[in-house]
Amino acid sequence: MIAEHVAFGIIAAVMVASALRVVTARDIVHAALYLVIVLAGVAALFLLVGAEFTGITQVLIYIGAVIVLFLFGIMLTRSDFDQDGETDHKRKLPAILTALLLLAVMIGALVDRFGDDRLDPTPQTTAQVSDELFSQYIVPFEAVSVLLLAALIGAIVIARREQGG
Amino acid sequence: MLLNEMLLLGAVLFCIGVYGVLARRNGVLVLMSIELILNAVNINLIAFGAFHHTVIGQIFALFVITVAAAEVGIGLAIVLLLYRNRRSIDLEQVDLMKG
Amino acid sequence: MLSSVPAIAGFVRPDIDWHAVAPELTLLGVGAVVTLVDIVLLERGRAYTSALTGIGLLVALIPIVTLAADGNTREMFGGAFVVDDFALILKAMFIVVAYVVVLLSTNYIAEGDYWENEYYGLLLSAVLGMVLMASARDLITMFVALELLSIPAYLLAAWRKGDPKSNEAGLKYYLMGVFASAIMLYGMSLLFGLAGDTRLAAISDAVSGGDSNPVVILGIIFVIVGFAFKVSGFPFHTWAPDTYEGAPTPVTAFLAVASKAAGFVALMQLVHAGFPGRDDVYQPLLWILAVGSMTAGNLIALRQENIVRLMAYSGVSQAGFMLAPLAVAGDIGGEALSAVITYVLIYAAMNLGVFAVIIAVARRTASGEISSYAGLFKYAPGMTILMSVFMFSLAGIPPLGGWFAKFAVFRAVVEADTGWGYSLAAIAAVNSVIALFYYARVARMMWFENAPEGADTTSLRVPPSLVAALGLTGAATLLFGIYPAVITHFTDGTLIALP
Amino acid sequence: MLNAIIAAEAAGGAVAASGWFLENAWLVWLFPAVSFLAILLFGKRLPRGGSEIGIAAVGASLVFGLLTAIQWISEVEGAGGDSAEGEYALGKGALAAAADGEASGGVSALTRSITWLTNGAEAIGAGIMIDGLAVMMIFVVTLVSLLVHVYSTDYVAGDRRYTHFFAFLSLFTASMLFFVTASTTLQMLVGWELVGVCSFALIGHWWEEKPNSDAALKAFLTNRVGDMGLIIGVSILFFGAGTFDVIGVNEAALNGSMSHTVTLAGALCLTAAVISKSGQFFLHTWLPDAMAGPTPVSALIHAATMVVAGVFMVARLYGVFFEGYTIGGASINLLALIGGITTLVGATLAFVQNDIKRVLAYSTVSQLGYMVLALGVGAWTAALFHLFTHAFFKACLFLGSGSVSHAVHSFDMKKDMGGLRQAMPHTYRTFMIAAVALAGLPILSGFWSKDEILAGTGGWGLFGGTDANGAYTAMLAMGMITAALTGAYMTRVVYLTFFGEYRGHGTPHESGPRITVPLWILAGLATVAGFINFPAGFQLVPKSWEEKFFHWVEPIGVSYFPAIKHATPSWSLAIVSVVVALAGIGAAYRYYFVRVKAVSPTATELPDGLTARSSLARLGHRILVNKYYLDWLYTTVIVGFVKGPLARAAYWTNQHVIDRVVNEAGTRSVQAGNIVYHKVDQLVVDGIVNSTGKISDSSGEELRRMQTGKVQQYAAIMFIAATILAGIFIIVI
Amino acid sequence: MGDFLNDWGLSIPTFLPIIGAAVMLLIPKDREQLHKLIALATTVAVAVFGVLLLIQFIDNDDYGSLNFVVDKGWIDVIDSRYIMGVDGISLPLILLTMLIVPLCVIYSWNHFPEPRNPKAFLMLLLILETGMIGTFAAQDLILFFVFFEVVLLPMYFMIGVWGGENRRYAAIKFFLFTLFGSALMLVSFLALYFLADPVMVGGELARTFDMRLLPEAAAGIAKSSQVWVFGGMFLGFGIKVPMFPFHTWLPDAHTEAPTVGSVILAAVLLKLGTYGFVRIAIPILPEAAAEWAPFIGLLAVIGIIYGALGCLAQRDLKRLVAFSSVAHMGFVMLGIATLTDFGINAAVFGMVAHGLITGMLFFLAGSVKERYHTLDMSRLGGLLVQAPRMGWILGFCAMASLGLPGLAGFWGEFPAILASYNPAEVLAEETFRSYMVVAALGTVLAAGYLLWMLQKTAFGTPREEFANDASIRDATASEYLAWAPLLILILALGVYPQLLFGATDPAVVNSLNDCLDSVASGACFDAAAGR
Repeated sequence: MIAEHVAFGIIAAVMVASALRVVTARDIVHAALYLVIVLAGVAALFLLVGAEFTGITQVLIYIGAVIVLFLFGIMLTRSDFDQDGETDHKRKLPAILTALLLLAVMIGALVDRFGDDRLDPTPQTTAQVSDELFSQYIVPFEAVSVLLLAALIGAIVIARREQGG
Repeated sequence: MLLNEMLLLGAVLFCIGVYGVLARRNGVLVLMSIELILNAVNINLIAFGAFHHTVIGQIFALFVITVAAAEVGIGLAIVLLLYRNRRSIDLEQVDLMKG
Repeated sequence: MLSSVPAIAGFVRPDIDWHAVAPELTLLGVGAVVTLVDIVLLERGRAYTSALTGIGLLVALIPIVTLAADGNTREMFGGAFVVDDFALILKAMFIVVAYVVVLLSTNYIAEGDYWENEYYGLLLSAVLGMVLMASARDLITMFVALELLSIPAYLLAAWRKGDPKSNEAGLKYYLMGVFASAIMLYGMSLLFGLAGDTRLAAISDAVSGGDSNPVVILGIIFVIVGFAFKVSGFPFHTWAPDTYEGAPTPVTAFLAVASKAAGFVALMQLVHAGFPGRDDVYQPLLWILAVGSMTAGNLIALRQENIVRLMAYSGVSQAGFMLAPLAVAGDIGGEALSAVITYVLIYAAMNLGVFAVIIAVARRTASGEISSYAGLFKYAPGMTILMSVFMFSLAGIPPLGGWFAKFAVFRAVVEADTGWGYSLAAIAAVNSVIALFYYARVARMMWFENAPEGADTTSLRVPPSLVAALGLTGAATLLFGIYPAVITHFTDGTLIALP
Repeated sequence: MLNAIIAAEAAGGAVAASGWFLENAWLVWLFPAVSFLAILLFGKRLPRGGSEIGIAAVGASLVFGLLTAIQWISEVEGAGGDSAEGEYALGKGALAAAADGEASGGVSALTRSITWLTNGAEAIGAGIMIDGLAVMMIFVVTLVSLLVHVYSTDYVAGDRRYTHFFAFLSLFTASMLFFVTASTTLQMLVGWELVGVCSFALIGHWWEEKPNSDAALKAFLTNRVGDMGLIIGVSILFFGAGTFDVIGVNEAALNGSMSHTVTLAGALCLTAAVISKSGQFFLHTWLPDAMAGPTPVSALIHAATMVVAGVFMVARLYGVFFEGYTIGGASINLLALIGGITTLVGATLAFVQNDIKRVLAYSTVSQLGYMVLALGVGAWTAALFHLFTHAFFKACLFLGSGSVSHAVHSFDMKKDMGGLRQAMPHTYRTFMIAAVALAGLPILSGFWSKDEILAGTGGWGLFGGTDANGAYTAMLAMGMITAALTGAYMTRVVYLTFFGEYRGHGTPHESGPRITVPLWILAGLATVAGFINFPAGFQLVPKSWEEKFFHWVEPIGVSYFPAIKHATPSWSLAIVSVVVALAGIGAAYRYYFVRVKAVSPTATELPDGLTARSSLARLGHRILVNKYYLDWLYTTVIVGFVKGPLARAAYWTNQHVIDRVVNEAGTRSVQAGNIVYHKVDQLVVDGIVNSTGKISDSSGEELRRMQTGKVQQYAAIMFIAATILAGIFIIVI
Repeated sequence: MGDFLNDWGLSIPTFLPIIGAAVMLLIPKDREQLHKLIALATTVAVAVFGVLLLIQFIDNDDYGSLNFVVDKGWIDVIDSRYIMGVDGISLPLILLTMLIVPLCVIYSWNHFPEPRNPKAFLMLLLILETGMIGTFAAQDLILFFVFFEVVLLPMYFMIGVWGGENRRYAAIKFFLFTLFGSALMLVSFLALYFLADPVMVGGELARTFDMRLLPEAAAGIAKSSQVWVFGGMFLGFGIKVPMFPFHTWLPDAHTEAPTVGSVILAAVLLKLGTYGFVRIAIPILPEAAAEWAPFIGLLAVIGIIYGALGCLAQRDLKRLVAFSSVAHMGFVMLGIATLTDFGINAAVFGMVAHGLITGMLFFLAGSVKERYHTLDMSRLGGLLVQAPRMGWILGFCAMASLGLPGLAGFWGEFPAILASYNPAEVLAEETFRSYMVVAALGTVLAAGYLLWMLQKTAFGTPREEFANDASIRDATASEYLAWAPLLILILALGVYPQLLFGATDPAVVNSLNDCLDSVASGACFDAAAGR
């Protein structure tokens, strides 16, 4: 039990620190790399509480695909002009205040309700997940496949250069 | 392990993400911040799934991950489009239309 | 093999009612065909895609009609997917709206220099998302449906790739949309956390504690905020004017009508199936949103110079009206649904009509400025009359359809017989007057002013698909106003009651 | 509609009158009404421009009226007239029986009505009420109207609106007849206003000049003020009595079913109407201005008929006034007081006018005051008798003045007249007769009626003259003074017009027969009209000739008329009043015919110095030097003072105070209108509306600023809003 | 014939104009003569129908209750039905509408205001007619509301397109004001619907918008609620009337509207508001009416004086006539506020009379404007010299307008004043008697401004600028044709008011009696009580 807490503590601390760097780093590539750490932390947490399949998927999709996408994006949009440009707004106070206020509301609500409820870290098998996914959630599953296709096609159309001119 | 540990971490990540989308000017960085937010949600979902001992949390999280991926994809496509037209992805300058 | 036995045993083949999902499947098929045609015929497909999409949409109406004729409420997956009258009328509406949008798009897309065959495919997938939304009674399905209708819409908004405004429209819509879904998702995660299930019925049981539970409130508010974005309710409307202005006009019409309607569908389901026990939370919230939307939308609309932006703010204001019955939904039950659906249906007709005129006129003036409508009566009287009909219908002047929409709303809020209800009615009444001011301003331009010097005032030629769209919407607007029973027949509060 | 005729009910125990002409008396106003339309429609195409239609119609009405009168008289004479007459002949306590509330065989009015409107499921009728009063009025109106019609064919010949003129004469006649035959107060209201409109139209006949239209407006508006009283009064009486019927209203007032307060309120409101319509003090100023109209109009409307509408109304609703003011309670009542003041004021003002018509106008005011005074003291018959005689001599005077002005093209006595005696013999003679009648010298008509009024005041305790409805000595004094003043100002007029030497331009000629014949007819009537009502106990004529007018006109022994007492005539009073009148004449005669003439035949006043020097310092000297002590007394004190300072002061007050008030009321209203419109309406009321629009507009602009176009600000709004909403809800709920 | 009229007698004339307009829509714009003919034929046909209705009505001889009742389903889900019917109160107003519109067509025959376009103009006129007739015939609140609003648009366009200098402002002001009122009115209707007891409709208990049933059904509403509901209606109807202080749209709308627009506005549209009070607000909510009546009466007399003072400040002839409407409608409202049969009869008479008279005055103003190209009274003068017949007609109308007995105007004013001497029992006599005095003062002011107007325009000699203007001619044939019926009616109603009172009185008495039956508490009114 203690081990879990310790593990969680370490992971959480790393994640928060990295997340803060993601939103503060001057270099975009650095930010992307910090993001990797956060995402990896999330995956670790998933494993920690027994969500194996999701944890793996997290690694595959996020670190395997999304981050790569980001890096492509960063490279494609990097320009001389942007190099000198600011990555952040000059006035951050509104953003900080908003985030803190939101945090206060959330924490207040969560602490009030879930006090010291405990998790059940019993692992859930991939089979259980797939059983549920392909029965109860078959419709959204199919829909999401359409969504992915549409997003794929759409993204291509949008991102490709004007055909023919 | 306490449910709240996870939830509070989720909340903190969410808020960091919110800060990110508000404070960053670079389009790609904003997209990254969004990922923080969505991951915060996923942490919540997984935590609740574990709390209730149901796979639905996982399934929900899977959908979110999938959709998030799609969103990042088209988000980047739009940012690219923007870049192609303006040679910049500074969101601050995107204000042709207002009022 | 052995280890997989319990897993196999745990898998129960879902009992799928194929008739119930026939509309979705049809749309899926149509989408596939359109995509295939695009892939196979490439440039030659230009001539067919639009017609094919249109026909496909009409075909998708067939299963809806058969389902309606059948009359049974069909539930699947433990109530996560429901096909009832509520769902059917909305599905039908989405499809018809999409059909009109196709009519609007035909020339616009074909004649523009941004022709892409994928346009129709994306449109269809968005429609699929909407149609799915109408049946969704489960957070996951709702989320997916929402994304399915949103993601193609983000792309469509940016469809005019060479136009910075269109880029900007897409970007803003996309970013705001993602932020909103993020907030909504967070809310959903909390609700799921409370219920341990994603079905609305289960959530209803979990949240109806009656005690003041901050997490419940947070969850409900965040979820509603997410959809309030979709319906462009104040103060989550900010994307709408910019997106509407920049997006290709048919897409704007689609966003302003179908996308908004989908948001309302979700709100109705949430309010009625999800949180019926928590009207202490959602009623004041929706009251604030309703009042804020109708007032702010109207006031800002007063200052608009661009017709599309005007329509955007008008849409914000109209959203306020549509939210109003939901703000008293706890007191009046199914009547609120009836009012909202009535409003949405009529709104769809008249708003599409406006966009049809905007498209038709823009073909001549190539401008979205309201001042470019000056003297329209002189050279395009028919268009002027239609535009006036739509505008005054939006303002709620009998006997045009809009009056009955407004009437339904008033009726609902008054029926509540509460202070909240009456105050809402009074505010709505005042707002309907303010709204008239800017609607009438457009009419004034067309009727009272003279065309600017040197403007081309030969009579306006309108392509047949637009004429069809105009005829359809115009006739519907008039019919709904003169004989509202054609709508109320479908939107009767007793028929469409959600659990 | 015919079947809607409601049979008349006999009032009280009296015998109801009947007879074809009586029952169909509505025809008398129908003829001229039709004539009005006919003239409007066809007048211009007829050879005489429509005047023939008017004359024919009014002639028919006159004939009809005469027949009605004959029928009425025969009714009265036939039904219990004998017994009543016998009693009256005794001359005193005549109406003891009636006073006891016993209906002793009087003849009650004939009424016929149709349903005019239904309101509140109640039928409100309209119809005719024919009795002696109505018959008398019909006669007066139709006769004077006919003469004026004839006169006008010459007088306004060649006028560009000749046809219209006759049309309105017809309309006026119809309206007036409608008014006098009305059976309900509502009808009276209608007739009342209609005559007002005709008066407006005819005063403004020459509307090209602004003064004329101003005068017309003033007349109408002043009357309208009074009409306000009439409208309210009629309303009060309607709810008090539950009916509009004249008979019903009177009965309710008399039998006490209408409370005294209500009756008094009604009477007060109606008095306001009388004040304006009959030119009583302080709303009399419109009447002299109304002389802007053509002279025949003045004669018909502003002397003989319309202006007596107020007098007629009081007479008609005498029950209300009698009870309301408790006439006969011997205390001075409003009606008598107003009449008294008016008669003095009018007579005084008549002195300082140079316009012959204005003299006559003020004279009319004065004489109307007489009538009102008479009604106020309960001398009902006397008032109407004076109305009757006054109609003739005053019409004659007006027409005479018209004839003069026709010849000299002016109304200014001082500038353009003088010495017309020879040039216009007929006019001169008729004018003289009428003037003497007005002055009240025996045996002309004015004498009889004026005398009866003076007797009716009951203020003359000497040798009879008592037994009236109380002793109104003050009223008697006023009447006496007026008698003197009347004689004086008429002498002045006669001198300035007909004596001395002609001061105008050109050579005046006598008018044609269409003018002179009516003049002679009227002069004749002015002479003999008084004979119709020899006082009781007059001795000089057969008894059956006495008090015919009273007998025919005054309703006796009917439930709708109060039991009034009748004064005993007094020889001594008659003699004194004649002496007073003669004194007035004599004084003026000395002044004008002797002293002014002595200055120069063309002089119109004594040179300024003479009166200016009449100061106290020279008093003794003058008495010594001037042997004409009486002359001085007359000319300087009476004529000089009255004509000079007093009349001038009165005139100044009249023009600068009363008239100013009337005019100011108009201008102030316009000013108030301007303030209300420009300041209140446009600035405040409309301003609020417009500024609401502006506020919406500018708040829209403020909100629009929120829309910066920067997507991250949008996002901030969204997140902040969501957070704050959630926060507030968590705290509140 | 009788059966046919009973079934279709109201629906056909109501919708015939719309059909006419639809036909015109299909005909090209440049065939002006044809358009005029169609419009004329349609409106005349409607008028003929009106005559048939009148004949049948007289034959039925049942003025007190609804004739020609049609009751069909319309919007079942809200229990709103297509119920039409006419009684003695609405009949005169319907006939007035049917009369005025063809006259307007005739009047416009040769003078369409700029920018001409007879097609659109006449179509709007026809749509207006449908709305107006429908409003007076509707016996269902929602149907009433719809027709009530139908008139807005055509009038808006009529003012906005064919109006004067400041037409845009005037048009939108007219529209916004009316809409504001009607929106709140609709809320009131709905509140009434929900608060009133369900009634038996077709054998089952249901809520209803049926005006015939509501007086009874609404009796159970708590007084405090009634007062609020009445308040909404008060705004809706009061703005339309218009009562002070909601009148500001009226002078602007009238001044800027084309002649025909002003005529219709004055003759019919203003009546929609007062009709609403008489037909809906008072019979259905008598208790609330009693609470509101002193206030309404106060506003009415303020309106009378205020309107008159406004008139005195005008330089523009048309604006003067417009302000006079405020005063006249004040009399109508005063009559209504007394809550007596007398007062309400007077009000109905006043409506018709005002319609005829003010309609005529606007016609005249239009013709003056056409001839002199100005309505500034300081520049006019001598109309009687240049166009004597027109001048006389103007005089006639001015007289009628100032309430001269013997002409129609009187019967609206006098009984209203009369009734306020003795208002319904529940109302304070002193209050209304003081109103009475003020109202009577209003008659004096009315005479003042009308005669002053007459003096400025008709009397005197023409100004130099117009003295030799050959285009200033006397009334033309089409003008005569359009005016004659109005003038005759003004006279006829004035001379024999029973023509109108005979029809309205039974209906008024009935509607007041009904509410007497329904309100046992004695809150209802008995005019006869004082007598």
